[in-house]
Amino acid sequence: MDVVGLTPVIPIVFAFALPLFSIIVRGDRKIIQAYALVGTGLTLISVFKLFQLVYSSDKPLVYTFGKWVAPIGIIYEVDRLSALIALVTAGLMFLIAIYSYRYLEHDEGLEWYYTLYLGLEAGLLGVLLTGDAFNLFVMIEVTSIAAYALVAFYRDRGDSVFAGFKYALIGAVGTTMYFLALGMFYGAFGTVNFADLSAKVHGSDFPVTGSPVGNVVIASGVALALATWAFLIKAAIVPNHFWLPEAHPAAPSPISAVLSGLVVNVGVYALIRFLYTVYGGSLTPELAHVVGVLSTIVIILGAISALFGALMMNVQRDVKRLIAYSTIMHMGYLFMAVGLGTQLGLEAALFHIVNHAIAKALLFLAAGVFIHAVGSRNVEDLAGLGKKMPIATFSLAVATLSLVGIPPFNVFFSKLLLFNALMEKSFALAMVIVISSVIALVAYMRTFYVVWLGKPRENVKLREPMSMSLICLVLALAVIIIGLTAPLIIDKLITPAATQTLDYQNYIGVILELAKNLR
Amino acid sequence: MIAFIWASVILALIATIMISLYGIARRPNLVKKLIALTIFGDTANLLVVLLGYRVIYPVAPPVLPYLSREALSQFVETAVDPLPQALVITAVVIGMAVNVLIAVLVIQLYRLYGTVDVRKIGERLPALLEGGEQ
Amino acid sequence: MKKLIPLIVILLTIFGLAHYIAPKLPPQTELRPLGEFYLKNSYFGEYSAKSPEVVTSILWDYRGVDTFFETSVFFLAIIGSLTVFRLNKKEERLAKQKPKEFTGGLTLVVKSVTKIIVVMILAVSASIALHGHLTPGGGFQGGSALAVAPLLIIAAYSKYALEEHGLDKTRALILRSIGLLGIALVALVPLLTGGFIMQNQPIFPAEIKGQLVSGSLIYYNLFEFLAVGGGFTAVFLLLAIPEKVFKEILGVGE
Amino acid sequence: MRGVIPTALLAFITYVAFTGSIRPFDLITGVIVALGVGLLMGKYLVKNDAKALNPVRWIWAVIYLLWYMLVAETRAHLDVIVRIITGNYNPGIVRVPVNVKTDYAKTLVANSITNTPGTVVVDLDDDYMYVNWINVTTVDPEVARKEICEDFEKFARRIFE
Repeated sequence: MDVVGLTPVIPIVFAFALPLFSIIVRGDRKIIQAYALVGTGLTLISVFKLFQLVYSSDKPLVYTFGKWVAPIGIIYEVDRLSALIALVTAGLMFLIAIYSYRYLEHDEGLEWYYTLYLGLEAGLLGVLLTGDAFNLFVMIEVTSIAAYALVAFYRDRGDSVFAGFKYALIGAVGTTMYFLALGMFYGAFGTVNFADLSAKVHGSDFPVTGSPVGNVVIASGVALALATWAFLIKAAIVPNHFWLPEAHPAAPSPISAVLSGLVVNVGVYALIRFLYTVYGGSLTPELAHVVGVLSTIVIILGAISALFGALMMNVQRDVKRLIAYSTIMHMGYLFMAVGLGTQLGLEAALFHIVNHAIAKALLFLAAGVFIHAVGSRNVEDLAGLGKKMPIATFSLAVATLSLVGIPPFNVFFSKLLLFNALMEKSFALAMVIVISSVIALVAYMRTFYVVWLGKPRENVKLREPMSMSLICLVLALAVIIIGLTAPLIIDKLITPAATQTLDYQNYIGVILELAKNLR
Repeated sequence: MIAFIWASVILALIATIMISLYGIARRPNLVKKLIALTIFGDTANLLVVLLGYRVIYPVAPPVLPYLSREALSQFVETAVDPLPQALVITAVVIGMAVNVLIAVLVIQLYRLYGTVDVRKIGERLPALLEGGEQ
Repeated sequence: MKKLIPLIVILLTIFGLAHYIAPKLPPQTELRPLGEFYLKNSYFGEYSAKSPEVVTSILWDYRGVDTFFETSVFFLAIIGSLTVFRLNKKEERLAKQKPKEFTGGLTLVVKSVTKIIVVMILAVSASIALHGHLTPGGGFQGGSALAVAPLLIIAAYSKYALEEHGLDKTRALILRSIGLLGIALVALVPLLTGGFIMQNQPIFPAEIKGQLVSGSLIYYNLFEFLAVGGGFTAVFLLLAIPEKVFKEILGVGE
Repeated sequence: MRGVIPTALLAFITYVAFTGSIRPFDLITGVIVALGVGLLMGKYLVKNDAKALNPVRWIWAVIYLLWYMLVAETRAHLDVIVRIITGNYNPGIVRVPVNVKTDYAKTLVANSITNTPGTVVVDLDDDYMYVNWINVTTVDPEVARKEICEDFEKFARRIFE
């Protein structure tokens, strides 16, 4: 059972010790790299164990920190949804740590990089595992602050520092909004625990905290609006998207992969927790109205983001900026699916989170190989490199084809699910997916055409950096394998997870069982 | 009267939040943006602390005055809610950490550009579309 | 006058709205049940953290994980600052060299008063941290007070004096890492005896020879004190490096 | 090990005074903290342990405190009040020699001068102080010294030298 509680603690303890360790080894890069691999590797093992445990049990796993059960203490409550995303997160973080070493060979400060990197991983895992709304706030901040600093990693480049500044400013506004929302929740419900909140929303009492103390409907409306705004900022949905196209390209490529593949998921995941676990199922008419309005807004903003991201992709000359706009597009898809509030919508969102994380990380990493080689992010500068780096080009091809939704690759299947889920709601929403995909395809093909068939500017001698390309190859194979076994994965992993998340009574019941002896 | 003062305080805090959001969005000076952000964070914290306050007299801080069971019931009757305070301490430290990082970034921007005016920095940002150096 | 009008409008709006909503506001005279639970149980009872300071017992015991990761947020912020201001070994040596125009800090009066004040600040900050489980205050507050001592020395004597006498950025970072590892260690010790992470009672003794130490709370406060003090000191030392040196390192001219 | 005990004593007194209680817990932690602070800071604060712990000097310090607060301060206040009312003043900066050797004595003299109304030390070098004086009667350094700081120096020498 300890593995549940230990999972985010492992990377953060590794991060705590790294400054001391790097002083002891006098900043030897190889040893620091090995240390980072041990840290992320141990975390991966722990998460894998957790994943097995969760999928072999019917109920969500609970870890009570300091033996205090909810609502008096903080608990980690892990269901299959969290565990699946956590597995993808830990796996990608491990692979990207291998990739980073070669990518940062010309830069100083590897020890700081890995300290922040491990902190980022701890934050991401904490967000996924926690069962407490305030702890979610803290973990989002752990994730964010590491991300802000990593965006500004190239500290002597003005655009990086400025992007980091902008990201930090907007991010801080967002998290403070969420903190205010938590204040509202505590004020009305007298608790900040997810299970407890959910029980009160659905009209039943909880040990210790009893029944709600304030006006539930007004508080829910204001708090949900504030929280959703915060999550929209974190996930870069359209009116709040403007930091992302600057921040994600400005970071080193491995960090861009982490940011675009994993960190943006924080917003989606948190919204799923609120809309499906706390405010899921049957509600009183007033609350149902509040949640209904909110869902509609989320769906509309998601649709706008998808179209906007796809259109903006076509006017970019910076490769990483293009990919960043694609992230906005995919976040739009996810919010559309999350807003639906149906089982199919949740399944589609979950499968798309997984697929998008892997494919987008692969795309950034593959693009990073080229950027590392020529030292420029401009598409034209990358012209003609494709033939010299076959593995990276193959990976780039797989990633782009997958992300636009070409059949044998993984994203096609999640897009299919998304399409079906949205068809239940309306045809127009479903068409958003198709149209934006087609627009994105044009943008990707233009890039790909230049990289593969364009004329090289100068005759640069390049060799493919093996450690980086091999990571890309591994991820490309993962994309293909997930694509080929998609029906099986949906059947075995996605559907059980979605079913479990929708069953909020089970989520409450596990905690209630533990808390029933409290006075 | 007390209810009126209470309502005024809360509304004033909400007004402060609005003004600080305006400051974050519209002020061209990066340092002023940071100041507006700290005001925003602190106002949010104050609002949450006020949630735990009790409009009674006398009102006590949440620290047991004597270690005896007899004092406990009297203490529970007068003490304010400790949980919002604990949450706010956490939020204060987090807010301070973020502010430290932002201040450091502003200093670095000033070193690189010699200005903290966002419009001038925007003009001088290396034009990425022209093929910025990696 | 131009600035006065918006102010008056805002004030009038506030008071007008306040008049309107005041009767509808629920009177806030009762505790929420969860808050009452903490007040009743923090020292007495079977769900006790053995500390009369309820806020500290929530911070480091009932909701300890929050505080653990809050410390990590602060840690990452400081590491982020170090990342942005990072120096390699050569630049570090450059930053430690006194510039030619350096004359040795403020006058004698300030220097000798600073010496005495620093001793008093160290004592006071330790008192704040060590009584965190009994009175308001604790590790973070004590650590912040602790960091004032090096800050004063930097102001009165210069950062070079601090570095010559052994407190440079590396040492401050070591102090910080030790503090954080101590916190992690105290959090993980209960696992050895079959408890939960961050468990306090009954694994740590609440009293040592009749003196109330509130189990793990005093250890957390002590380590947090070191960690925060070290972290702030590292940032202050970085900020005290003359701008000229940084501009040379970054290659941006005057 | 120079200066550990006097510094520890200062830290301990501060610790207990700040804590405001003398339960065994406070005393034990106080001793530990004081020893730590003493070991850390002692060698910078104190040059000579015997001098710092000499009770005669401490008695002189107490006498000085009483004399300063009751006599010197009152005298200076009255003087300034009279000058304010009558408008009889002639401000200026004069150079005054310092006749004490050690750093602490200089600090004490300078701070004493600054703290009494009518005189402010604006700068200090090895031999001279520069005093902003409300009524400059003389620019001769030796005479000015007699008027401004002779008493303070006498006590400072007894306490610190």
